[in-house]
Amino acid sequence: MQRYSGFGLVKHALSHHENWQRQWRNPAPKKQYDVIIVGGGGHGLATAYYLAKEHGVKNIAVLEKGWLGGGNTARNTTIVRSNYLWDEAAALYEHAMKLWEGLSQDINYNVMFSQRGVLNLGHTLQDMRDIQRRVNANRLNGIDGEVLDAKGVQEIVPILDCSKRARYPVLGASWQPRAGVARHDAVAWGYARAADALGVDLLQNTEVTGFKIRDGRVFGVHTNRGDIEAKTVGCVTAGNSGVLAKMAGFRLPLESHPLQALVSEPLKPILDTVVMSNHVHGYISQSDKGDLVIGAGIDGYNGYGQRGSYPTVEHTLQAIVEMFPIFSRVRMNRQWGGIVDTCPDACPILSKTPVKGLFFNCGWGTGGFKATPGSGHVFAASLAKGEMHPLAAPFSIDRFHTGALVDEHGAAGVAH
Amino acid sequence: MFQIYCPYCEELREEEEFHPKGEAHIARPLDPEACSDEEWGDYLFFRDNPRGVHHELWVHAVGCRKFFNITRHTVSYEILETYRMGEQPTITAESVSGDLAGRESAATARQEGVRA
Amino acid sequence: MSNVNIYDSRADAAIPAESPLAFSYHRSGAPAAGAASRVVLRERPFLGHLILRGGAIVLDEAVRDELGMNLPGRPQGLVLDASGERSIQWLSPDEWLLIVPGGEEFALEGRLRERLGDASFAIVNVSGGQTLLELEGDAVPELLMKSVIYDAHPQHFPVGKGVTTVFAKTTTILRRPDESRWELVIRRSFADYCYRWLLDAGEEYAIGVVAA
Amino acid sequence: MSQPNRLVRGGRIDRTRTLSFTFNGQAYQGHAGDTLASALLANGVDIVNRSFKYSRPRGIVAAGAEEPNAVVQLGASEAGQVPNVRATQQALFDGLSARSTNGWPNVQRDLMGLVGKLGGQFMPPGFYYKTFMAPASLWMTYEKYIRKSAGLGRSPAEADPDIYDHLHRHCDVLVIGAGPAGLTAALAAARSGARVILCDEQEELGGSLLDSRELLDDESASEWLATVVAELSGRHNVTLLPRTTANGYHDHNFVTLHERRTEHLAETAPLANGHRQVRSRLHRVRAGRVILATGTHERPLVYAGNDVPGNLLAGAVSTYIRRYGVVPGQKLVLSTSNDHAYRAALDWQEAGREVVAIVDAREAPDGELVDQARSRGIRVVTGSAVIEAKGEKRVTAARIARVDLDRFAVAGAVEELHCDTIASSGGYSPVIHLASHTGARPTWNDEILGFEPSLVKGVSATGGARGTYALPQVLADGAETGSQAAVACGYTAASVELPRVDAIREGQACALYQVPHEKPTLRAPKQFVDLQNDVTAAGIELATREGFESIEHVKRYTAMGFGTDQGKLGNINGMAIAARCLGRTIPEVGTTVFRPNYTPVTFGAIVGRHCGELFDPERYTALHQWHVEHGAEFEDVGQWKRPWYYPQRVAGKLETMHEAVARECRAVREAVGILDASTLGKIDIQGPDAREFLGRIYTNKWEKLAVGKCRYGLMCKDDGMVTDDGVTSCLADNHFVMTTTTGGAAAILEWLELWHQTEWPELDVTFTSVTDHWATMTITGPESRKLLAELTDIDLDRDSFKFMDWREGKVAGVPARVFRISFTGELTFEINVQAHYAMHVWKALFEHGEKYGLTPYGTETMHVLRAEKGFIIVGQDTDGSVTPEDLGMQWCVGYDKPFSWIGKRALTRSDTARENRKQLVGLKPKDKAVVLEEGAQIVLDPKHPVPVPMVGHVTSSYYSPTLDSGFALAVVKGGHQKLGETVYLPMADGQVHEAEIVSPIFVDPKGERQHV
Repeated sequence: MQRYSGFGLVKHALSHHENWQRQWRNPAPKKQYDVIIVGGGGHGLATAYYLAKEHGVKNIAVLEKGWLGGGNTARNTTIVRSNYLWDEAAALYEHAMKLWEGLSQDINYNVMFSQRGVLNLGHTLQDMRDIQRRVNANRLNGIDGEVLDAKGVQEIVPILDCSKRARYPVLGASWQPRAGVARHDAVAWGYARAADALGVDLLQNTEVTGFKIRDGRVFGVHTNRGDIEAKTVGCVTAGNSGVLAKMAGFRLPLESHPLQALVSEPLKPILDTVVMSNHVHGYISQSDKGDLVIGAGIDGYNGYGQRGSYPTVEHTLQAIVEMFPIFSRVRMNRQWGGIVDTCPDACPILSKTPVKGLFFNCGWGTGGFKATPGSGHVFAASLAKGEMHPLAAPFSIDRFHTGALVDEHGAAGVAH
Repeated sequence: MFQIYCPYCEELREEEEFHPKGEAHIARPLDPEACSDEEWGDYLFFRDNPRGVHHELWVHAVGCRKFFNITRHTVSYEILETYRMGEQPTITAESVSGDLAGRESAATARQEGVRA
Repeated sequence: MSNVNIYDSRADAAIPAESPLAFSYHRSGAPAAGAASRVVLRERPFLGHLILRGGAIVLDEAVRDELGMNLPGRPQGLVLDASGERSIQWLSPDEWLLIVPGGEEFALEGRLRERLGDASFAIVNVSGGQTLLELEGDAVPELLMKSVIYDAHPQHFPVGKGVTTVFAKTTTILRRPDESRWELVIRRSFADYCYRWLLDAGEEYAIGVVAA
Repeated sequence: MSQPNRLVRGGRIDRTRTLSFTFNGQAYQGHAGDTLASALLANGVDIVNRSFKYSRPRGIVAAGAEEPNAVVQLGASEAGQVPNVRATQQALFDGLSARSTNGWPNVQRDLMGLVGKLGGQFMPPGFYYKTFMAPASLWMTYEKYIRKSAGLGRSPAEADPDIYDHLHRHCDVLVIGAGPAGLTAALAAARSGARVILCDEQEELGGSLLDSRELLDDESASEWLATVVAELSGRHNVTLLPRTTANGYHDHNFVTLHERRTEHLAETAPLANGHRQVRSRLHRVRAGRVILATGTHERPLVYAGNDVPGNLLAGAVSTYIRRYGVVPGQKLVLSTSNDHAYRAALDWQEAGREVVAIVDAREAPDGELVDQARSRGIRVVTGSAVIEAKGEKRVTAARIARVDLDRFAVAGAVEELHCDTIASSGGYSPVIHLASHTGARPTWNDEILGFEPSLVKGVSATGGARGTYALPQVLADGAETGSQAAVACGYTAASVELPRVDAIREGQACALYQVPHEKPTLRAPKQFVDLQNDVTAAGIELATREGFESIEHVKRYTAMGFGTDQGKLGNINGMAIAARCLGRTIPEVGTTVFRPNYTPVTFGAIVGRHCGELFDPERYTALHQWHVEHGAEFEDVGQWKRPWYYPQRVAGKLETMHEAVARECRAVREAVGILDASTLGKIDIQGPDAREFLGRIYTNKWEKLAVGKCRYGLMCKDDGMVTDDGVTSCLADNHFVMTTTTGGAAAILEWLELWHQTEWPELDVTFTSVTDHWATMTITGPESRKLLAELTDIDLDRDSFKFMDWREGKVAGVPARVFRISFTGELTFEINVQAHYAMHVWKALFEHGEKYGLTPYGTETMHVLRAEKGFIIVGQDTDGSVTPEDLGMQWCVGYDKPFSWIGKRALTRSDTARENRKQLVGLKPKDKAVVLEEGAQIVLDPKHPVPVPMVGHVTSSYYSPTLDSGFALAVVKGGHQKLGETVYLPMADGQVHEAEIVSPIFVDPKGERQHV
């Protein structure tokens, strides 16, 4: 792998950029791999990378039906944080956070991880109770965070309307300084390049059309480019998990919903942190390019159309202008939608399945992007060992039968 | 944004008057005590979640307050029919597999379009 | 249906009653209607509002006998009696809204109950929980376009129609009792919000209010 | 002041109205009818901005929505600032003030330009992914500088003084675009009687007719246009919306139209007839049929130096001359791949300026316009193209050469033509944005060299939007499409007589996107594809070399198409370049799908009236005015405003919440307090099966509840988790009234309907909300009976009106239902009256209550009092993961009810039946002065290293004036078995509180006080 550096850039510039190498190969599929990862998004590519790097698995393929990083990796609002309420979720997200903190250097690709801090606003007394509960839990779990009152919030975000005039005045917030945003596409590309350099075959335009299963054990997949064999198959296909599960003959406890986002036109720097409000329902940050990146709520119906309903966007902008009245004359440039696989407890599924050798990593709902490195890391370990990694174990499908849900929206209501 | 034919109001109404309530035809087991934990979990949480023709329960919340069913394509979002509680759909994934298969694959193909 | 509690919750006329908009008049005032007013809003408070539940066939005869009106059997139907003071509106296949002059509702409920006997039905008095606003003026259709998501174009919304729909961020029952008049039935706790909305949205039409 | 480029006559501007404006602080003049862009060009302003990445000087390129460069900051006042206004779409008004968004110290002499010039080579696409990684700690610093140099305009720093609104429109036929096709479409539909909306983004209707050369019925196009517009505006069934952009096409023919109502008048909306008017309005249209008559966008050619000011689209040149009477230069070179663009040269010459040459990439162009040009003596160079524009701040020359399009190479000697303007045209792209907003994938058509829309149900395209370009056909196509749409909506087709138009014969265009240069693309001077994002042909080539083969990867890696113009000019050229680099055809590389919005929309317009005090309804009880007048602080509970506490002025000082609550609590425990409980949800339940239904929906038993009695009930979801609670009373054998939590009222009514309608329709029962009908006043405390007795005819004797009974009677002369239930543990009467009379009763209670010390209390005191009794608040002491058993409320669970009620089965699942679940307990702080923090986590070993195992948390915590101590409710793992044990609560400030696990009932554990 050609190493990237400022010095290298200068060298390439002097040769008119004619000597840059491909960031990844475009190989033909082999007949057989040790492990197949279905899904070439951030999570799938991270899984492949860590499998190759940390578990010495050399013969890996990532099967992507479209283009790498073209699903939710390309469509989210790029927020990274780990201040989850329950021990199990907090441990998983904090694991991811620690990996984020060295990720650019690890994969030699600047993912522009910007630890500019995330505020989760509270507007009601119950919001504040929930915030205190969560921050107290975070602290005892070793996750940074503090509870701010309205004055403290105002100091961090002077342009936020913290007055009592607001319909739902800001009473305070939780503040996680290590949280922030990252450049979403770069995460997929960086992992892809790093995985490719370790020999992983990244097979784009390769769609899985079925599983080869015998005696309850998987031994390969059917694809539009022919059959490919492997004794271990990991599915990391947000937005398609239910479809793949059906191919393998079982159902999942999840539904796929549209989740919308939008951006403003680029503006000069005006907002230096991420601000999220669950109560009035909007969250916002400013990208390095200057766009205000705004996340909307989930539409209540199932939808694979990568678009949702317009009122959802309207409600979100109402919330944004309620919080930031100065943005009223700013203009919305573009909106889009992703497909989020949501579980009843707003927590993911990292699990074995009724089919031996077939593993699923799905159901991240609105929390997928921020977990990318952690998800890939523990899923890789699980695939390598055939047993779920301890951080992944609480997220088994079984919990929907035993009742051991990890209810992240029940109390925290901040599963974004 | 959808425009939904309410089978009770007998006219097309705006989506904002309705609430989606998940997959249709999830019947509560008649004898819950006879269910295993697995069966009960399946009833509570496990869903078909199809990419394609889907039967779902909606309520005309700001309107006649009646629950009813919609058969809708989850990629094109086309509403194929709406029908009252207690009725069965006349259009299903199987019944339209020929007719819709083309439409669905076209719809699936759309996913890979370039986004401006 | 027997074995229910029916109760006249209306007090003697001597007891002061407050309309759901009392606080709103106090706080937001009531701009006077003038020659330039293209919308005039008038509250008709303290009417008798009854919710009637049951099968259409069962209820139709009773309603006709007691009120001299046909029960509107078709969706979105609204029927008024000759005086225009009493109305009955389809809300759902088994639910109607009866509005009568204030004070008539208890006796009417009693007569209907008696006539319906053991049939399957229900009547609920909701008079204290809602109020009726009348809108008149040439800009009413446009004001409605700003406020409700339902198509209130006269071509689509003829006289004799009524719907439950979204009004701004709450709900309303919108009715068209005659050519010149529109009615909104709104819930008490949302009344102030609706009032403020109408004044704000109606400002460009110089909306005037005839306070109750 | 002179406008050097303004023609003496011609155009649709009003020369009698001169308007003054400033740009970058310099004063200029223009005329009514100008856009800011046409006025700037009239004044000879070449540089309007600096580019985003390389800080290169940029001028106006286009005349409409596709303009990438002339993006300015508008506004003289702070509150009137509007970032990123496209000068080509901003009507000029007197006093307009605009600035460039980039350039330091100014756009003319920009220092960053030097950086761009010297450093441009070091900023290939994706350079930031490859750099700024070491040391890791410095990234936040690098980022600060990157952010500073990015962005276009700036946000206002003050709140918006303007207002906005929405109109919910419905129509049969929505026609988008009022050019020739849209006009005849609207006319045909309107004459059939259909309800028609015709909108157009420009200041006036007409589209291409506004600068057309063609004669219609032997008259200028504007005559015909005026006639048609007059007919349309005279029809009742037609709504005409100029200055209105269709921005988003959504499912089932829902279209958002953004109407700019005052942006052409002033930067903030002026008053109209003394009333505020909205600055802009969003029309939310539901249409039976949608007709896209959105026309085309011209594609510029991609050649070296094509971004230097003075490079314009050929069509824009015509528009500025014919519509605005502005010639944007002196000497023109036209580079084209088609006949249509020849109009620019003809117009230029007719304006009295010099056409240096027309450079046509085709070997043998032969259309009528080509002949005209030649016959007028214009030099036409064939088989050639402009390969490079020279100049820095303005074009000084065009380098032209023969080009071999098959081999993508310059095939002959280069000639340098002196000129100050280069117009280019690489063909036309149908404007298909709206058609693809719901995911439909456009298809490439080799004949028109463009993407055609694929249309979903209910949508049609007409005219240029579907690749029909010749005016006679466009007019006919529009009329036919309009007629069909009306017929589809149930109307009868009406006839539309079309004007006679002499068709201009045009020859076949050739496919030309990037023009070859003598040097290979990576070494040639920059050839811009996306001007706003500084994306070059070399950048695209580099991306493909680096393995970005999907067009989506190319776009994301180079940022092509991600600007505020959304790639209207550049996307197809970029695709063509990627295709060439990859050795594929355009359709093989992919397609182009757009997202809303077509052009950016003000947040304010999308928000409409739903902001400020109308952001969300405030729900009030019938007693709200009293609360306001008595100084209540309010708590938001759902949408309700509930009195939180009533601070009194004591010795000239307003009480703190702590003081007020202590006083209110004492009043209840020692005398009598009153609470406005009207917000509790109330559901009237009637029917012979009402009792059966209650038994299925509640956890406890209902079959024996007698008339006149009340009972507390707990509701679960079918996963066994508590979801609501409240008291339900038996009014008659077939008649109950249920109360729900304040926040849960609507959801619980829907929940009851859900079960009734979907699972148990055979049960004869109905549910009706009576929340608003009844006002509820709770008087509670030892003196409450005495107080009530003064006002009621109800027998309040403790033996005839027992705890958990209800009675009917008059209170203060008003018919009332009085419930003897208690949420405080004290003797309590909940008085329910029809809400119209609530104020009367409430005031009467105060008239009589003063002597008993009647004290109004709010939700905070209510919380303290109920917590002292161990009564839960669903949503505070529960969180969706708590069962009735976890709450220790087995007394409220009917294990042996015959029907397996909602939630029962789930209780025996292995995890739900597990011991050591988190269970509700009381916590007594060891230090009674301590009020534990709500949300504090509970641990057994505070010295345990991080992560510290947590066993539960505090759900409710208050100071109790009765106990003179802090106390709390909490959930603790296995708590029911741990009474008496000590737990620890480590806090953020390092303190560790100690507390003892106790029963959650702190006051009157035997419940005697409520029975008195």
